[in-house]
Amino acid sequence: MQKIGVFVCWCGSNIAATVDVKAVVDAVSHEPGVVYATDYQYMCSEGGQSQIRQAIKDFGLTGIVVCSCSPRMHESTFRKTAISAGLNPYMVEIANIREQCSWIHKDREDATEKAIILARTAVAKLNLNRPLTPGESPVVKRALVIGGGIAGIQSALDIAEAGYEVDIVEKSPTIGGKMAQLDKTFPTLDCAACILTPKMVDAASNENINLYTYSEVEDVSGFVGNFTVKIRKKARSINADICSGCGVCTEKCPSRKAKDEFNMGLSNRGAIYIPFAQAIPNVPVIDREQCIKFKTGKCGLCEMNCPAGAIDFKQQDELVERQYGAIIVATGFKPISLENFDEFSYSQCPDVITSLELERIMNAAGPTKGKLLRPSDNTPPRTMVFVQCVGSRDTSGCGKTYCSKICCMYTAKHAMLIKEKYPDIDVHVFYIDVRTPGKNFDEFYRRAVEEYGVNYIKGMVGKVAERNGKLLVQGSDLLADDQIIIEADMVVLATAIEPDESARNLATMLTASIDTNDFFTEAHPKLRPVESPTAGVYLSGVCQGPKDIPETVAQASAAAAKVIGLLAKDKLRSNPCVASSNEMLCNGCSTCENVCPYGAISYVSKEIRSAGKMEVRRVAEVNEAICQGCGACTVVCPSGAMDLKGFTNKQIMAEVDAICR
Amino acid sequence: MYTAEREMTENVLRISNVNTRKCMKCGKCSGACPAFDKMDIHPHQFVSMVEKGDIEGLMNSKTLWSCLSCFACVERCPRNVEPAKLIEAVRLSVIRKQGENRLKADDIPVLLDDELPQQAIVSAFRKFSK
Amino acid sequence: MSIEKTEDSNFEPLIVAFCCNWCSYAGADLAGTSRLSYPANVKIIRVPCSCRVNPMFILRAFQRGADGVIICGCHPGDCHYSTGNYYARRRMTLLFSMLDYLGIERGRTRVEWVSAAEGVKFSTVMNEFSKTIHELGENKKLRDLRCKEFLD
Amino acid sequence: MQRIFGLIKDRVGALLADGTVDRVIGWEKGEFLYDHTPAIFNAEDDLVDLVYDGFCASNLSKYLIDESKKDGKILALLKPCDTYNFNQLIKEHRINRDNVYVLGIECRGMLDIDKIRALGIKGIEKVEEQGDELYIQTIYGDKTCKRNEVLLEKCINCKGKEHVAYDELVTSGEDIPQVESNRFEDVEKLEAMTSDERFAFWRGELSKCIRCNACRNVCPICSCVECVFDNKDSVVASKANTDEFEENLFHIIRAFHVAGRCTDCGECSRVCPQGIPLHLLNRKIIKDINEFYGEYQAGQDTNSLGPLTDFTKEDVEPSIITEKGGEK
Repeated sequence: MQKIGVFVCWCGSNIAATVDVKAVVDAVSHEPGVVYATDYQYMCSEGGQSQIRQAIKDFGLTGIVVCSCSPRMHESTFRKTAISAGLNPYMVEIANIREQCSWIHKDREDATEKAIILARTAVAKLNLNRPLTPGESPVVKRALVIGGGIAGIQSALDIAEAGYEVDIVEKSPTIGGKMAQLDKTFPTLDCAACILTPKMVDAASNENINLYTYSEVEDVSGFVGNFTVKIRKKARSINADICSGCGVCTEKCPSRKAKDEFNMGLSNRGAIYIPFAQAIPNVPVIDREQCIKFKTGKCGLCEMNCPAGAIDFKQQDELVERQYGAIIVATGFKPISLENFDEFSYSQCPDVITSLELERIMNAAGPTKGKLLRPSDNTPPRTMVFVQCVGSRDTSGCGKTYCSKICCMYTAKHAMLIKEKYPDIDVHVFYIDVRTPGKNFDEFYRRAVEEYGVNYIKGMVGKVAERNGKLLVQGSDLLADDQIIIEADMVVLATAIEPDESARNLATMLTASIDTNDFFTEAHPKLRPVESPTAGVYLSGVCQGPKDIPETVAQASAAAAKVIGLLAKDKLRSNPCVASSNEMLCNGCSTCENVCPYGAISYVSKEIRSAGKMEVRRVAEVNEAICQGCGACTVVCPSGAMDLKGFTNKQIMAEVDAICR
Repeated sequence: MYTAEREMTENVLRISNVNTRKCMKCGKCSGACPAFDKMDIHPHQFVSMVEKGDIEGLMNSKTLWSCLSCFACVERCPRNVEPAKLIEAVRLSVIRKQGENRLKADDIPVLLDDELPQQAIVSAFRKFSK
Repeated sequence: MSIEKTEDSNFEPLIVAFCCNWCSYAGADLAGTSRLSYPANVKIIRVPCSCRVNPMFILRAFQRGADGVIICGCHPGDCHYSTGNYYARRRMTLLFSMLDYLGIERGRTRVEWVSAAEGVKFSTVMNEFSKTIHELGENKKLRDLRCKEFLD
Repeated sequence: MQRIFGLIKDRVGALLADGTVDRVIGWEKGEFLYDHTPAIFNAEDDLVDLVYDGFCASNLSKYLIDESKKDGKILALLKPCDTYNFNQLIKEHRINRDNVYVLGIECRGMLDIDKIRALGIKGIEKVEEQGDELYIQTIYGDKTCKRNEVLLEKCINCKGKEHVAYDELVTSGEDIPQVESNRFEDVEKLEAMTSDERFAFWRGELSKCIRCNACRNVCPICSCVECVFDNKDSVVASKANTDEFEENLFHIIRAFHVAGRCTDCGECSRVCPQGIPLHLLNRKIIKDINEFYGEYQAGQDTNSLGPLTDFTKEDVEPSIITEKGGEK
């Protein structure tokens, strides 16, 4: 039989005002198992806690019941008190006689009687408590970063800096992500490549970082501290070790029809190509749909001309399986498709382009070698119109309901760069609101207006139509309460951004929660923005929500700090109130396995002695590190073999009996 | 206090089933409106006027009858505000005040002329048949 | 039984509430901190998730003298364990249908989804439920379903 | 029934002889002509005791749980309704599939001896089955009756003549008329009653229970390694009749343990010595599952998720019961 001490708190007057504390102490002292009962003004105070410690020593208590405020307030406090007095922290039960009794019942007699019943229930439960020790699971000292953009690279660099091994998995042939496609970056107008490529080179040369480019995550299993991930290294058809990156093959390749994804389809590329000059790793890849050798078996010019003989048409995909302690999602974003926005006739007129396409046109390594030319006839434009919020802040279902956050700034950047290089071009910007909420952001936008004379029009474009080579942009000018038509040479749409298409099934693989816009949901929007509710999964960059490069880098380092904090531990303590199966009663029927949301239950065949002889039986086994203790399995188990520590069937039945006695 | 104006606004909102508060004042409706120049009050102003309760102003405006009911503003509005329906509702309020002056179906052929686009005929019929 | 159960109006129903730790228990706490009142005869048992409530607990409560049992959980979709309340929803629907089939008054059992922010809803639900049980009177049927005599 | 029995006997004999199976589970004569009991035949010449006629209602799939654990292959004679239980037990990994050779045997519907007696036919010595006619020799002379008049409750509501699991089928080729019936008729009748009438009905029925556990011991699904009612430190069990809980609510708890897994094979009602219509409890849950979550027949396949271990985001709310209206 247990030796239980009951400590009833006054909580100043919060409890004592409507509950006769002395009566509770008196009533509960007759309960079976109770050897000591007392009350005190503030149980959670130092004085109260020392009283508990003293009582544990004096009476050799095996368990304590504290009748006080909600366990969600001070359960951890009283568990620490128990530990300091040498008592197992899970031999502590709390009776909530404040939020669920004294504060809601005005009648003193009712409140006291209910407090007695609640105290009796807690004692009944404690009688059946058993000491529990939190389980421990090892931590694999390696992190995985999914996505090789600036977010992934920054996180990887920080983790490698702390001395831990990091793998970056990037699905395109090179790391660098969207930032590599940009020309200049706001608000400082420094060139994207200049600040990105050094970090890419660091990532490639850092001995703690392994790059898996042209690879995708295929399967994730396991749990925090011990993830098992299968990575598919897609076949480049080039032996990366021998290839020197000279690029001769890319020039010799006859198949020129493929659209260059890096240049947003504004120029073509060969079937064998290196995405851009500073690509890391600087190894080409063969696009098997375009390659004549793969389609018809003829050609093979690249193989003939390759000085190093690195071309290998027989190369197959490779499946790699590795263990990780933590996973950072850095899958980034892409502009939305504009098929629902025919009013801008994006697909009909080549001169109506998205901002990312404009980045490539203005980029020195871009299709026009940096000269601002109209894609239709390669002539310099005289008038340009920028349209903001295309597809953003749209609840009509065609676009996205949220504000994409970065368009106002990059449009101001574009306008300023164009006016600086070609002062005689008229630049108009149709805007709803200009949102510049950052350090030096608004000053940057005002420079575009005041120094460079960009014409900002408060209003929206209703229609863009092509008439004899010119684009007629019809829009409203709300301040002038007028409808204006601008004859433009080029129209740039500030398109909304959405998460990368790989986000949805990656979330299911990681059992990480994801919202209706496919952004990963953070554990807490304000207090835990870089963690996913799924333990061990961290979020870095736009996969968690629209953000610009400064914020992405900040979040990348934050996620890295969290991962370093996790990898620094050798062991992870897990919640001890988890399910456990009694192998003598288990039918091995897999019903519990079907309802477990975390896949924590697996089946093994075990030698069991039953009815005098040894018998091999299929029994359930709970992985205590993954199980979160929800209890779904305990109810579907007909024989009661599966039970939940801390909330066992007998404990809850005892509570029900104590209440209904 | 519950003035007649308040009641009329309630009426317009009920008939049109439009929630004027959803409008974010982007002006795309005015940008897309083909009859913009013939209007004294422009589409983006319908919504704010109804919001303010100034139905009177809309009733006496030229816009009420120059709106083609082509629904371009409804099609292009990013917030599903449907400004054209407000015009229809205000038209109803006007017609209900004036009493009966229906246009019979068989009166129409004589009023037609060939250049009128199909859409204009439909919206004319709807306008005058109320 | 501590207090004598009498037939007339001052009958005090005994209600057992199973509240899930993450949402409805927190909702109950919020009702407390906002000093909203509901009858004292509602006693709350904390369970990790609404899917932890085994029909046996509910039948035990009724058989041991409870007059009403209410199960509170997170709103479907918000469950801390992602799918717990979906299973609970199915199981409770079948259980309530079975109890009704056996002739137990339909109002005696109830499921309510209460989030951690819905203190007001928690107290209104408890007040409503307590009133319904008060109207239904004392639970005799489930106490003696198999015994021959009937506690008239 | 004679023709099919002959075919079965030959086929079983052949399979035993050529070693595909080591032993056979079937039925042998019981003490009376109507209570054939399951039996295991290890050699060909034991087959002389094998019988198969209108009184082999018992469901052999339950025995396969233990039998399939032993080494060697066992041939099981399974009627169509038994194969549903067989599938359900395969799904729950209780039967080792490769140790069982399922011989699906044709079934015209099994007879209920009480119904025969209720027709006033006493002193039965022999029953001859010719298609739909029964020629019964009694000490008071020969009597005849229609087969469909004396079918077991579970055969009136037969779930269909196709086997859902078999390695080989033995059929006589005759077409067997499918008895038209509304399986949920009795459940609907009960549902139509007022709650007090229903309570009186169930109190009357369940208080007849003498806790002989026949229903639990015959139910193929209710076959836990150690049943919660036998396990002394489970929350429920109490051998001595000290605690009303177990007494009152044994049936509801058992109904819930098999909910979503019960194939409605009707054995529990057939074997109940007190004649309690226990199948009406399970059938009510099946009717609810069909109504709320879509048609589901346990044992139809061996991989689908049972209704209580599955969910959809759009399931009905439990309040659908409490607001069903009608008398409280």
